[in-house]
Formats: sequence, structure tokens, C-alpha cells
Amino acid sequence: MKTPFKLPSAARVRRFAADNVVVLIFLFVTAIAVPSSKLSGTYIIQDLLTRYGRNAFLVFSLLLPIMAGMGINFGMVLGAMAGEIGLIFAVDQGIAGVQGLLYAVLVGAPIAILLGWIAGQVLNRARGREMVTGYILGFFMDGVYQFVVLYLMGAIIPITSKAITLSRGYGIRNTLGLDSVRQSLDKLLKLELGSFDLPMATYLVIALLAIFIVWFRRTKLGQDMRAIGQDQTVSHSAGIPVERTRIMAIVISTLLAMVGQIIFLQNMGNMATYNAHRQTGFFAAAAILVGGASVAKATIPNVLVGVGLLHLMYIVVPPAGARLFGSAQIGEYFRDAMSYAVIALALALHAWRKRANAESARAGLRGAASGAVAPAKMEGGAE
Amino acid sequence: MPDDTPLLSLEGITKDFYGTTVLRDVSFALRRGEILGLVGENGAGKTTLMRILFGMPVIAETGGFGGTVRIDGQPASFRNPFDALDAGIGMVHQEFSLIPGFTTTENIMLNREPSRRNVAVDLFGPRMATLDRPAMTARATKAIERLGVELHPDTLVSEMPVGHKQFTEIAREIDRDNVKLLVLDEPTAVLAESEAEILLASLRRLAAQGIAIIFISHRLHEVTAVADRVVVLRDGQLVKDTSAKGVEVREIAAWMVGREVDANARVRSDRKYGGPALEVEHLWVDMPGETVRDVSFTVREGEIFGIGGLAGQGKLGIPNGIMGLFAAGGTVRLHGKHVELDAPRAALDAGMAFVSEDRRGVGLLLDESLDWNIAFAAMQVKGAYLKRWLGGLFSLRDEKAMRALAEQYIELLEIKCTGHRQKAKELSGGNQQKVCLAKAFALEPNLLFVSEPTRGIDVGAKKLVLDNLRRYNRDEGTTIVMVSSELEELRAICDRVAIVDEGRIAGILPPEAPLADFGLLMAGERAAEASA
Amino acid sequence: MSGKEVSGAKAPRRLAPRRAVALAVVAAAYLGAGAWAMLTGKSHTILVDNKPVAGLEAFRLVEVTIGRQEPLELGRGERDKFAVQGQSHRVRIDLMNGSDPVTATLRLPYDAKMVLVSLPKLVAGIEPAWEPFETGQDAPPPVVDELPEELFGAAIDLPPPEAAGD
Amino acid sequence: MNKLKTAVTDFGWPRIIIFFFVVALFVAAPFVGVRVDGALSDVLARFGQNGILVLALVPMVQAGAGLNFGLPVGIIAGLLGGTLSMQFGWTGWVGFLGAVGVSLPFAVLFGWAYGLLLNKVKGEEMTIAMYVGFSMVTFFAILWLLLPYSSPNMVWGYSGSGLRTTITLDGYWTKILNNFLAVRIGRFFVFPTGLLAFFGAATGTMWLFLRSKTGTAMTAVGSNPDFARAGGVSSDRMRLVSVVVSTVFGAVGILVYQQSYGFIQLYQAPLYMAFPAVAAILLGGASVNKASMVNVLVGTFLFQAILTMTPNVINSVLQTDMSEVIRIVISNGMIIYALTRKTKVSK
Repeated sequence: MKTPFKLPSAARVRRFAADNVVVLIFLFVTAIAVPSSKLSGTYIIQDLLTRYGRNAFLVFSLLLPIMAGMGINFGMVLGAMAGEIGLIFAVDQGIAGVQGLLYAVLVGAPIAILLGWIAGQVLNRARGREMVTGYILGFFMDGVYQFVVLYLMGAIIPITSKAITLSRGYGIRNTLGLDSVRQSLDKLLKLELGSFDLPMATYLVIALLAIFIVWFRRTKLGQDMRAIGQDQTVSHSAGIPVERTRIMAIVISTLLAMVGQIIFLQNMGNMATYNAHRQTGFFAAAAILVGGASVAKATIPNVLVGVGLLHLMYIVVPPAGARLFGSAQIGEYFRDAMSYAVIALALALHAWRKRANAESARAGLRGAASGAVAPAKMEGGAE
Repeated sequence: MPDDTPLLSLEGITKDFYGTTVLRDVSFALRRGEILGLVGENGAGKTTLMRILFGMPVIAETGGFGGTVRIDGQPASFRNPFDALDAGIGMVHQEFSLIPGFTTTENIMLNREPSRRNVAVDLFGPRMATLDRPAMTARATKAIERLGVELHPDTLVSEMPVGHKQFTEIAREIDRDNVKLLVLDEPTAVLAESEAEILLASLRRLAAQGIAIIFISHRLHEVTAVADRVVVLRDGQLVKDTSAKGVEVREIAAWMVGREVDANARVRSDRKYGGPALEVEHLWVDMPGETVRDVSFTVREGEIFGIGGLAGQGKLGIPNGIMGLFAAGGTVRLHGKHVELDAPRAALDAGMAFVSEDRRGVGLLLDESLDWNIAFAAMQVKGAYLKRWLGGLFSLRDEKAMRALAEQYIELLEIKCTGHRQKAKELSGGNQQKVCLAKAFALEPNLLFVSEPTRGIDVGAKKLVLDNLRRYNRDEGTTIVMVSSELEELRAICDRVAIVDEGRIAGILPPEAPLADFGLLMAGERAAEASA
Repeated sequence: MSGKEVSGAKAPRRLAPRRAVALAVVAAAYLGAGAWAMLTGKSHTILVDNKPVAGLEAFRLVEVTIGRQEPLELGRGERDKFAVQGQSHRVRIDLMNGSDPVTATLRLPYDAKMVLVSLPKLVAGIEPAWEPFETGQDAPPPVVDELPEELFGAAIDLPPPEAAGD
Repeated sequence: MNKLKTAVTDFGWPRIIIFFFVVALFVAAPFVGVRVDGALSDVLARFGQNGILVLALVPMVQAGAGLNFGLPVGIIAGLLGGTLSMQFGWTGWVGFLGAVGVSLPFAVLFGWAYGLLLNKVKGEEMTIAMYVGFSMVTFFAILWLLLPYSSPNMVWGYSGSGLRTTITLDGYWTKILNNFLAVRIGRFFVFPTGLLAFFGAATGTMWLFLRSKTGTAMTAVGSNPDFARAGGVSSDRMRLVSVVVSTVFGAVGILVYQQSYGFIQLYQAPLYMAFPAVAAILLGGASVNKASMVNVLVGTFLFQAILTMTPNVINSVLQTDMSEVIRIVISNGMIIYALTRKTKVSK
């Protein structure tokens, strides 16, 4: 009966809070931790700026599968592995600088496409439980990756540099120094703004990706993904090739994750050959969910807000823990627990809301009697 | 439009599924700009006829069909619905097939979006073309204008009233440049009266633009109001093809349900009933597709009470609601005692049992054995078939007693199976139905709901099931409420038959009442003269 | 269907030749980018050597620059290194004796990881002024190989970890 | 012939291949100098050690709540029981049984809360369960540092507070079940009677539970929730019961695991503990919505046999340690196989 803007403000606040509870919890915790960390504003901002460049690209790779209704693509770690293989070859071939990164991307691309295609096929067979399947698929491929990198490289796949192989003659060392490409993208266009260093080239790449995603949403394929994300049956009966489109969403996501991992690692400057990808999916998922995305809807602002909030917490919580509890370790556990809990909470809220919506949609079918005996009586009498 | 060749002509269409003939020699023709009302009971063959017209794969998979479909005089055979769409035939289904988060425009243009090509198209294929939003809106607006309704092109479907969703669906079909024939399957089922009227006006508008329309509806007054011609199907045969001018609703109803004089109805004077067993007042049930809006009736002790009506009108919702399987409200009293709704356990504890129409979904544990299926409800509700150990500290399944029970019913109901350990999914439909009955009988109910007991089972099994119900009623004195789409069946075994229409009881008739009266009630015409 | 409408499900066949060209362009771009990255990104180590060689005297003091890198000063008998990318480099040698600096172009083969450039030869214009340099330096530093951490941690492994001491 | 074919497809090729792989490992063992009796002894010990954790998955699978990737919730309860029992200074049987006793109320409480959450998110249980488990483990990592444990055998020596990452059970209840009535045959073979008896008792309890009225109702809920509802059974309640039972078994399972292992591992250690258990039960022939005692026994045995035998045999054959890779690929491959199989509940 009431017009929307006459909605009591308390109710509006409640609704806003319910929609953004994940973000609010995060803001609350971080707001407490920032002052108690005693870190200088400059330090925090510089660290955040660096982390944006390092992580944002990876988080972007989650957008398309969410749009296509496949949830969070935990299978993105497959892309990360492809990127790492690309980097191994770039280092082995001694290709340095931005060219080395480009080379890694070019080597990684076909691998990522292949892995993405496999992941898409697998996920098409696991409808309704894409997320957990993608997660386990990451583990599975981790085994395959280890087989390839630890046993085949240097034995069957030619590796020329002895510096990166294990002393037994095959297999890549546990830690791979990326000196030849270290921060080559970050340093390409460095902008010094006051006391801050801005890796403009990295930002530019991320901006280009954001533009690509905006453009992609406007394409036919993007529209089809949105349609499939909302209703597979209707899309299918309208003639949209559902399975193919879902595979494409995963392939693109895997490709982007590949590039994202390369950007991430060039900033880090070295690579834990067998572990670097294991947490990739977790960080990206936590970031996008902290940014207010749900399993069914994610936007570019979600990514940008999420990366900022998550990493702000990662920066300030350990020192805050050290000050409050006398142990930085506590802070580290705390931020991990927070991130895990945020993923669980966001997923649970979504599943919960979906059921509530289904229920209220069903109630809508009730029509005239709409749940009350009284109106039904009236109508019955009128007849 | 004066044109000699009809737009669509069906010639001698015949179709059988595994030996059962569902369509026999159906022929009719349709001209441009003509509205044809297609009516018939459930199972009369309407759906199959439309499936043939649209080239649904299921038709080819089940052996194709006999006869010819001609479009503009040319024989047409569509391999799939998309071929039919290309040929200019559009279909609006009963359920909405709309994307909720898309706007009117996006839904109307779904998978037909006008787009602009760009470099990426050359590189990665046509799906990389960008959508031409202004063109989309323009085309959608044009389609909406053709319909002559008020629809904003940018409203989200999820925020629309039901009527607008229906218009969006129709707009989607008529947006095609070449649309010549539109099939609407019960388009007014979900609409309020005022919305339905707007829809009928739009249909007339479209017909005036030269589009032929097949209008399928059970609301016969709508058919007479909008159609130029009426075609009636009954048991797979075309029984009437006539101009709609001057046709009475009552006549159509009679054609639909069968001959006026019927010998089957039996007069039963020897039946005796006790006081009221089940009293239902203002029941509403929130069962998707079978919404019950406001239903009141009373069943007498020892009676077999029938509930009939067309599919989707809510007859199935009544037992499901009373048994607590779907959200429901109103008052239900069993032998004068109030029965809690929304609580299956309360209904069972009160002594009611239910044989669900959804045999495979609700009725059976398909992956479990017959003894489980038969004994489960009795075990949970009455604590039967359990063996206590350590002085009742804990109790385990009494597999022996379960087996005895299963074997007893296997014999009694002539369930064909390899033994009580066989899995329910391995039985035929008829035998599965018998297992469902056994499950209900094992509860020893004082009131038994039976929903669509003969759906999808063969003739022999049908008779057995019905005989068993009748015997159970006679020997145990159990009151039975039977819900069925088969009017014949209801009239054969019930003492009274209620007909449900649009979630309300349209009337209660004795089984020997004239068939046309039943037909009228089903068609939503509340017959004043019909009385219980 | 209007001409500009490109329907997703039914891609018109007539696009095929255009697409072939387009795919060829993509393939060429892929290979081109790869080739560019490999050629210009390949890193080489150039050792500059100021020692007498083949009858040529070493210089007393020289200042050497490759490309735009910081110049290096080398005394007699000294050796230093440049890390460069790509195969063709301009070397500028200032003999610090008032004479004009000598510039020379150095072309290296693609697979030469490390080369030794003799400054006297380069100044004297003797080709080639470089020779491949092989040492044991390429051998891995003496570290103990660690194997990757196990995925599931010790969760399913019997061998107990070292007892919990502090 | 046809019957054999359906049996094979029902069981699934991956399982058959793995089965023959295990057989081949045992056959090959003597040829590469691995003692079969020693290996078998190892396998038996691991079988008893891990069995109850695998068993804990059964109720939730049966109730249709999926594979319990949230097993760490129960494990945490077990860890609380174990550490508290040590803190109280209980040793030997008192210590072990005390640990079990102390952990039970925690397990019931955690399981109940966890079950309530899972009931709200039907259809997405597995992913959420996984992250609930993860956050529980990391949250408790904080508590291990903060809770006022003081026994010098457990806390860090230099600070005097905060539990160590690995706490030895020596002097408490190390191998108390393994050694109970253990029978030594020859030099290399030990039959861990007590351990296997305990596992057997746990399996028997689960078997009886599934045959009770509640267990029957639970199975029906998992098999067809609508059927169960029509039979007057509340599926939410049954699911809740199944989660609690699963959590309790998880708690007991980790205590049995640790007494055999000889150490309590805290902090991040329980993070991934659900995965091997899940892989084992699937390997035994369970699906996402059906599991039996036979699946547990067969699966645990096969899985532990692979874990024990591959390092020895494969290393000798290939001269390299590929067991880790084989383990990852087999266990996760098995889970993916189960997740991508068409669910066999016929509708």
C-alpha cells in the first residue's frame, strides 16, 4: 500500500543489513583491527595498492561462471596451474621481463583452454553441485600437475636449465626464483605519487579486463550466459546451447585465472612450485564474497570492494592480534577463520534465500485465497 | 482474408503409443485469421495433437504418426520444435517459460536478439556480436503494440503480475516476422477474469491481422466468446467440428464428455452411511499446479466419495493438503475431531491414510524392497514391526514380521513380483500401485484417500485396484475419498462425485446424473440445477 | 531475418572464408607474439673481458656500456658482466685516453646463455669478438632438495613427526 | 553375462581398476623385496585407525545430506576431549575412555548446531559443509592458543601457554587399543585385536542404529524425502539426527586415530581430514546417497592398502616416490567420479 519511499527507515536499514551482512561483518572487524594494528596509514595504503595489482585479476576470473549460474569456480586453480607451467617454461628458456610474462601467457593459454574444457565437461555432469566438484577437481588436477612437474619435466618434457631442476636430474625445484620476470609488469609503468608507488601497467591490464567484461556482458554470448544462469530449462527451450555455453564460461574463467596467476606471481617474485595454486581459489572466492557478491550474482564493484576489504583485513589483523593477544599467530589464524567463515556464511545465506524465495513464489500461486481463510470465505460467499 | 488454401490442414492424423491409440483419424483445417477453439477432456488427445504439429522428438521416438500435416497446402514434417518455429508456428505453453531476471524486451527477444557484428565475431564466431539494445526495444515495443496491451519494455519479469507474464510470452511468439499460426494452451488458466478479457481482446486483434489461432481452454464460455470455430476431441477422435456461432456452452460440454444417456451409472439403493466422517471447511492448499482456493464438503461414514475435475484445477490439492503434504489452511474435522494441517504425522495419527497420485515420487521408496515400502508408514506411525530389546531400551526392525506382512499383501492384491525383497522400481506401474495400496491398508486407516489410483496402469490392473477399493470399503467399512481424472471410474464406484474447478467445488452430483452436467461443472459453469 | 541479425544457434555458413582468414590472423598473432617475446625477451649474460688475447694487449682502463645500461669500468685484466635481453647489442667502449669511444655491434646466437667478449678483440675489429662461455656456474647451488608439501598434510600418513619438543 | 555387465557398471570401472591395482601391489610386493606380512600388518593397523572416521560418513549419506566434508566439526570435538582428558591428568584406559566421554557432549552440541545450519541450506550441503569445517578448524586454532591449558606436556615450553602443534600421547594412552590383546605372529605381523574389536563394535553399533526405527526413517528420508514425509517422518529432524551421529562418530574416530598414531595433532592438521575418509567410503562402493557397512569396510581396507603399499612397491619398481601423486589422483578421482555420476535415486 505504501510507496517505497515512505518505507520506514528502520525497515530499510534492516533490509540493507540483511543484504550486506557479510560486508558489514567484515567492515566491523576491520574497523576494530585497523587502529589496534598501529600500522601507519601510508603503510596500509601502499600495501593495499600493491595487493590490488597482485590479486584483482584473479578475482575477476570468477565473474563469468557466476553469471552463467555455475557458482564460484573453485576449478579456477586449474588456470593457476597453467600459468605456473607457463612461468616454468619462461624461466627455463631464460626469457625475461614483460616478454617473459607474455611468453608464459602464450604457453599457458592452450593448457588453460584444455583444462578449462575438461573442467567444463566435468561440471556439466555435476549439475547442482558444481562448486564442490570444482573444488575437488582442483585437488585432482593438483595431483596431475605434480606428476607432470615433479616427474615428467626434465625426464620427458625437456628442461634445459639445471638451476631449476632437482639434483636428481628431473622434476622442478620446490621453489622457483622468478628473478628474470620479477615485477616486470609492475615496473613497466611505475607512477610515483607522493610516497606511493603505483604499478600503472598492472592497473591498466586490470582495467582492460574490466572493460572486456563490461563489453562481454553485452554480447550475445554474455546474454546467453545470463539467461542460462537464471533458468537452464527456459534457455534450452529457447534454443540456447546450454552445455556449450557453460563450458565456454569455464574456459574463459580458466584462461583469465591463468593470466591472473602470472600477474600474481610476477609481483611475488618467486613461486612455490607445488603450493602456489592451492590457496588461489580460496582467496579469490573469499574476496568476491566479502565484496558482497553471492553465488548467483557478482559485479565488478563486488570484486573491487572485496579485494580491498579482504586484503585490508589480511594486512591489519596479524599486527592487531599481536598487540591485543600478544601473538601474531592468533591474528593469522583469525583472518583465515574469518575468510573461511565468510565463504560458508555467504554460501549459506544464498542457499537460504533461494529457498525462501522459492517458498514465497509458491505462496504467490495461491491466488485469491492467498493464505487466509477470511478472504476465501468472502469470495466463497459472493459466488 | 479470402484465400482458398487453408493455412493449416490436418488430414487423418493417427497416433498410437505402444499399442494404445491416442489419436484416430483426426482431420480439420484452419484459415488465416481464424480462431479455432480446441476442447476436450484430459487425455482426449489435445496435447498429442499439438506435439505432432510441433514435431516434438517424443513423437518420432515413439514411432511417428499417421496422416499429413499441411501448411499452406504443402506437406510439412518438422523434426523438432525449432523447425516449426521457422515455419511460422508459435506456441504459448501453460507454464511460463520466461527468464525471471530479464526485462520484457529481453524475454521477448530471447535468443533472437538483433545484434551488431564486430571484429570479435570474425575471430570467435557470431555469438560475440554485441546486442543492439535500441533495436531490441523497438521490436519488442512493436510486438507489444500488435497485441494491444500495456506492457513496459523495461520491467523485470519477476516483478510483473501474472497477466503481464502471459502477454510477454505471447509477444515473444508474435515477434517473429513470419508468424502465421499461434497455439495457446490454456492461456487464461492463471489469469483473473479482467486479465482474461484483455487477453481475448488481444487474440481477436491478432486474428484481425491475419494470424490464425488455436485456442485450447477448458473455460467453455471463453471458447464460445472468442472462437470462430469449435473442434471437440474425445478419446482421440474428432467428435465435432462446427462454427462457434450459436453454439451453447452446454452443447460443447456434452460433446466433450460423451453421450447424454449412459448405461454405466449404477443405482445403488443398498448403500448405508453413518454420520459425517470427514468435514472440510474453507480449505486452501498451496500445491503448485493444483492450487485449492476454497473448498468445503462433508463425507459420510462408510461412503466412497469421488472428487473429479480437469487437470490443474485443484482436485489433487485436496487430499495432499489434508494429509499435510503441502501448505494448507482451513478447518478439517475427522469424526468431529479437529485435524491439524501442515503436519503429515497428525493426519496419519488421526487415522487417515493416503495413496498418492505421485506413485514414484511420493508413494514409493523405489530403491528399497517391497517389505520396506509396505511396512514403513505403519512402523513410523504405529510403532509396528519393531522388536524390542533389553526391556524396551531400544528396538530394531522386525524383518520377519515385515516379511510376513509383505507376503500377505502380495498374495491378497496379487502383486506380481519375485518376492518381498524385490526393489519397488523393478515392478510394473500396476503392481507399484498395488504396493501403494498395501502400504495404506497396512496402516488400517478409518479414512482412506486414494488419488488417481488407475493413472498409467493397464486395464486388468485397473479393475483389480478398483475392485480392491470397493471390497475394502465393503468389508472394513472404511470411508474412501477417491480423486480421479477419469469420470467413468468415479461414476462407477463412488456414491457421490464432487467436481473441482479453479480451486473450488463447482458442484456435487450423484453418479447417475447426466454426463452433460458433469461436463458443465468441469467447464466452470456452475450448474444451478446440479445438486448433491 | 534481417541481414545484420546474427543468430547464435544457426551460424550462417557463408561466414566460413572470413572466419578462416580471421583464425589465420589469430594464429599469426599468437606465433608473432611468441616469436617477439622469445627474441626480445631472451636473456643473455655478457662477460666483458679486459685481458690480453691472441697477441692483443689489454687496456689500462676502459669504460664499457651495453645499450643504455650503467657503464662499467674495467682495469687491466679485469672482467665483469652485463645481463641483457635480445640478441643484438651496441657496445660502447671508452678507452679513457682522450680518443673517441669505439662502438661496435654485438650479435649473439639465440641459444648462447653466456658469452665472453674480449674487449681488445672488439676494439681491434676481430670477428667474432666473443666466444661461448661454459662453466660449472650453471650447476645448481648446493641446496638440499625439498619435496613438495603433502596435499592432505600428515592426515593420513603413519610416520610420526618429530616428537613435540620446543 | 548380462548380469555381470550390470554388476560391473553398477560398481563402476574406476573401483574395479583400483581393486586390481591393489591386488597387483600385493602380488608384486615379494618380488621387489617388500614383506607381505609386514605390509599386511601395517594395512590392518591403518584400517582400524581410520575406519571409524569413514564410518562417521554413513549416517549423513543415508539421510540424503551428502558426503560429510564437515567431518572436522566432529574431529574438533574429539580433540577437545583428548586435550581435556590429558589436562586432567587421566592416563591409560581412564584417559582414553575419559577423552571419549568428554568429547561426546561437545560432539552432540557442535553436531546439533551444524545440523541446524545444514537443514537451512538443502541442496548445497557439501560445499557449505566443507567451509564450515575449515572455519571451525581455524577458529579452534585460535582457541588452542588461548584456552588455559597448563599441563607441561601439552603447552609450549618457552611461553608456558598455548598448546603445541603436536602433542605426544606417550605416558597417556598411546596405542592403548592397538596393543590390547594384540597377537604377534612371526617377526613382522601383528594383529591389533583391541583396535579391530573397537572398530568392529563401532560398526556394529552403526549397523544396529540403522536398523532401529530412527535409522529406518533416516534411510527413507535419504532415499525419498517425500515418501518419508508422507509416512509422517520429519526429514529435518532425521537429517539433524544424522548430522549429530556423524559428528559423534567423527569425535570418537579421531581419538581412535590418535591413540594409534601416538600423537594429538592440533591447529591446521584436521583441515583436510574429511577427504581421505570420503575417498575411502566411495572407493568401497558407496554413492553420494547410499552407503553401507560393507562399503565402509571394503573402502577403508582398499584405501589404506593403497596408501601403505604404493610407497613401498612403486618406489622399488620405479625408483621414485610417486605414491603422493597416486594417492591424490586416486582419492580425488574417486570423489569426482561419485559426484559426476547420475544420482541413482530413480524418480
